[in-house]
Amino acid sequence: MTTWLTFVALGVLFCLAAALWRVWTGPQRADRMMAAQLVGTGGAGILIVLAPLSGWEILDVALTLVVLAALASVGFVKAASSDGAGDPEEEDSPPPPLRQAGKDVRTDVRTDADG
Amino acid sequence: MSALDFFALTGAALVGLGSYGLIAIRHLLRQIIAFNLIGSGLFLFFGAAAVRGGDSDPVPQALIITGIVVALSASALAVGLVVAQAEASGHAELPDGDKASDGPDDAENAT
Amino acid sequence: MILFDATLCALIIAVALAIVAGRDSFRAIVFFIVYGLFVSVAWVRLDAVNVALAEAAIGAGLTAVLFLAGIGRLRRAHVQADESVPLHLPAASACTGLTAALGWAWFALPLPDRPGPQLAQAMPQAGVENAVTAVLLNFRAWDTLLESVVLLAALIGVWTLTRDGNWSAPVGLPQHVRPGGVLSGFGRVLPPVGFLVGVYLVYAGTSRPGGAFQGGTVLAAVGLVAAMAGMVRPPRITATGWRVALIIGPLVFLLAGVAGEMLGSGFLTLPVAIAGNAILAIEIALTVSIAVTLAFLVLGPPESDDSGGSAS
Amino acid sequence: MSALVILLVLPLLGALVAVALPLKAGRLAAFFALAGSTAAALWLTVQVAAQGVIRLELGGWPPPLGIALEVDGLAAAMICMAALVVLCVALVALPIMAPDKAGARAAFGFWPLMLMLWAALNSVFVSRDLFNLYVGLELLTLAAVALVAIGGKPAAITAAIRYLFFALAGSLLYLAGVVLIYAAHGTLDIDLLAQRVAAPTDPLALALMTAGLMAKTALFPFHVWLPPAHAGAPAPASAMLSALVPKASFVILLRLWFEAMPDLATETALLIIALLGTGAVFWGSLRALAQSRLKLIVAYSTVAQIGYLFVAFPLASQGSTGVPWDAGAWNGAVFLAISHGLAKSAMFLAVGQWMMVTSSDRLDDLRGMAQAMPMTAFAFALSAVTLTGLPPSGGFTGKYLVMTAAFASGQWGWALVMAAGGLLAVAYVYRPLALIFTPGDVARGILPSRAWQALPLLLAGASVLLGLASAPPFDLLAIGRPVAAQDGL
Amino acid sequence: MADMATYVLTGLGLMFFLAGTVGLIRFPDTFSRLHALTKADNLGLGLTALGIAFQAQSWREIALLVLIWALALLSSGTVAQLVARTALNETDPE
Repeated sequence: MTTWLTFVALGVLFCLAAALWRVWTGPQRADRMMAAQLVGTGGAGILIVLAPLSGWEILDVALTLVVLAALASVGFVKAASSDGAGDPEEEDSPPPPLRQAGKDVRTDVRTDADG
Repeated sequence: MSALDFFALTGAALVGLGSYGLIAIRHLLRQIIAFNLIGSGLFLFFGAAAVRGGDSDPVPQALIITGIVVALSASALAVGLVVAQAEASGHAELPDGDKASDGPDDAENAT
Repeated sequence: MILFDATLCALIIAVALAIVAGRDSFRAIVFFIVYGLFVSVAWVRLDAVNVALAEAAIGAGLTAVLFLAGIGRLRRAHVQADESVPLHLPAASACTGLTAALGWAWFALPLPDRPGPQLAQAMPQAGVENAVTAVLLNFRAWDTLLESVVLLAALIGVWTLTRDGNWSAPVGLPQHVRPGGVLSGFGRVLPPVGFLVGVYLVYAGTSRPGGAFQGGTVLAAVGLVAAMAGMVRPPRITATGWRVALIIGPLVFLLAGVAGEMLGSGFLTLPVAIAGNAILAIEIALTVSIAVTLAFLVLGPPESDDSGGSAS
Repeated sequence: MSALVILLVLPLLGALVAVALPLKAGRLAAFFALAGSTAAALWLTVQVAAQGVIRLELGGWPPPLGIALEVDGLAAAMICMAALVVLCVALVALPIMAPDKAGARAAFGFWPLMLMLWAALNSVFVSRDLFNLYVGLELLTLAAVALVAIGGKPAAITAAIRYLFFALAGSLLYLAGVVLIYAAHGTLDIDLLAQRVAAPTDPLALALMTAGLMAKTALFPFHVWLPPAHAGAPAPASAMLSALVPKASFVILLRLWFEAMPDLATETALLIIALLGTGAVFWGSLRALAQSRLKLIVAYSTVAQIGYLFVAFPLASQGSTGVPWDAGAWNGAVFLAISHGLAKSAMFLAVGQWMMVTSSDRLDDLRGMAQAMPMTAFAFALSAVTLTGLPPSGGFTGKYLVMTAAFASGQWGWALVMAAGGLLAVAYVYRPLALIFTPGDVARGILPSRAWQALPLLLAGASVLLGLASAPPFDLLAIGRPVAAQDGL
Repeated sequence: MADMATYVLTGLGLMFFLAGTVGLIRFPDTFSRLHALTKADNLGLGLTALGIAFQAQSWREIALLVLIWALALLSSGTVAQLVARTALNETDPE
């Protein structure tokens, strides 16, 4: 079991290493943040996998990571808004014509994420 | 090399990398990040040293937690200062040269 | 397992390199988040779960959000940034020397007598089972007391940077969200759960890893999400109740220490019989203060509703 | 309650209460704390003089597990000096930091920050634990940086950033040394370290800590942050920053080199330290000569005066064995530190009082100040006497002790540095003094009350008194003086 | 039996993590990457947590595992939408 769990942890770690490449290349800020989000989930995953090996109290660390990762994402969304304190959902409230093309995609994304 | 050596040497490398960033980078916010790298490198080194010899010494852990909180406090004040200076000057870097070190000639109003 | 540790270390160094060498401060901050995540896994590997918790909460989480908030404010003020990282050969050699010196020191360090025996002897009188909490709140309580004041000093420093005319505005940027949108919904759901997590960490801290700093940070995160999602409006500096919350932790700590002196056992001495409860009381008070202080530190000085900073 | 505990607790308590209470009540609480702690500081000094070193093991846990505090002669002298300075600063600041004059935010922030700074100083002076010293230094730094920025001017904020960055770099270097020490010895207690088995990493640890503390002390060439920071802060804050804050890291340096690891004080290491001190004396003095703003002159003078403290190092230590001139040089350095603290705070407070009237510290605007505010001008002149090291001031006693040690040891080069520094100091204080005593009309504002003007004079007088009545402080310093500097001439 | 479940479920979890990562790297545009990612990493985490739950010694640990997964699901679902909006609003992709 120890070997297998170590192998799984290592596998997830390699995934995270690959995600770093996306953080570096972007191209958009959102890409970077998404990759960071993967690292957050993956980090929690690694800790979960290691829990039977290094002690179950590390689940507390995983829990903390998940809560703080959520905060970091909200912080990111705020920082990326034009005045540092906004909501991306407001910014297009009077939808500028130029972004019309993107709007459809966005609707898709929302349905996907909801469903 | 044992796993412990890896962590200690990583700590040492982080101290070097952070120090380089501190000197080479001009963007103040990123200099603060560099400070944090140095600090966490030191802590990593310390943490590795604490588990040498097989048993774990809790005192360094407590010291490191204190250190992390102190580092956060300093970072927060630094970010506040950097933002204030950027809002006033429009730049996120310190003004150039040693001339600036004498400050402007206008008298301080707060006395 | 050594392969895992080696990979982890390599990743940590790679991320640090990306933070230093990149030309984009936004990217550097995202990498800093990732860095904190990896380092907290490293702490787990180093058998320091207390530190891993602190790093996950403070290092990866709150510090990163602090930087994000900082860059948001710079953006708001339309600040020009010099993102260059010029090659600086003297610095590079000096820093390599520093790393080499520390690396040499690692292999030259003797293995000393550590305060293990004294600790083993003292633990039954410490009042808590978690040795790290015992060190923080009993054996080296003076450090922790001063440290809680350090946090407060930083906050007062940040507050004194308030621009003229904003002093009586609510702290932080005026946050706005789309009513009923995803963000405001999130601000409604996360806080109750996060609140429980924070309380759990403080309570767990007496017997297993956790404690006031880790729990307080999670609570601060909860407050920040609520504030950023527009659920709660941050208070004004002039609100006395909140300022009391800032000082309650160090105050209770200080008074507990003085009580020891008054009762004749000595400053910061917790009698064995009540040590457990006293530490819990101090931890609860500290948690409140840490949570409020950290949240205010990240929100930054008050800013009134008009436009952002004026770059001249 | 023991005086030491009151001294540690009351400033913190005052700071906390001042944060929580509304403005006026908070300020009142701050003054209560101030009065109580000053009394405790004086009482503590008397106690130490009478009974010798006072030791307190916090929480009843002896090192290496717990933290020990110790008030020896050095700590008591520093505590006493700091209390006097802080008290006068607070009284001078009362009208300057009033809400209608300085604005709500400075009026709110100044008092808690001042008390935190003071608490940190006291804690650093008495602590025997290297990590506790680190936390104390950080509290000191953050409070000091916030005080630099409290005026809110862009130049002050830039100066505060530069200060914070130097101080943080210094902290991290110091912390690196602390890490190596604990990793090698399993303790951070200065007295336990004095009995340690030497480790190969100790020189590196000591070098890192020393470099870090030098950056915090603003020793040449790490001084660039000091003049803009000290000149940019409001005058009462400058007084504390210049007089007290560098002394904290200086005391830690004394403790490291003379108490914790005197065996590492090799000739080369001490030579380097003293050469940096020499650089500071010359560079600081020359820069002071070139300034046209009084606060900058006074600030650069601090750079120079800090240099003296380090010039005494090779004379005061020759490894762990004592030599006849050790005690003289060590005493001299501490005398210089204390008299500089008193004189420099008097100077900044004097400048602050003038600026209440003229709103400027340009030399040309201060013409004729001696006529308008004679007491303040006299305070400035007395401080100048101490800084230049003329008899009968405390500065003279300190220099005399160091120079005697230099001649006794045959290292007369260092005596030459001291003498040259004195001449340069005469040159840079001559200009402001001459202008102040030139007739001219300056009384543009309302002249402040006499009692208020007497405060800088009190400090300046104390710095001179230190030379006139040097026997009691001399005896005080002998209490708990490190073995490495124990033989007297 | 429990061990078998752990092997299979953590293995599947790892597969999903791998799939998510491949998607993150290979997919051509921000939105499809986002899509691949949120599903894959949440399923990966969920399966891993489920697998480890078979090793748990007390209900407390199982509760923690569930809580971790639920929080991850909640935040990544929300964040995905917000980040997608941010990506749309972003006018200057470097």
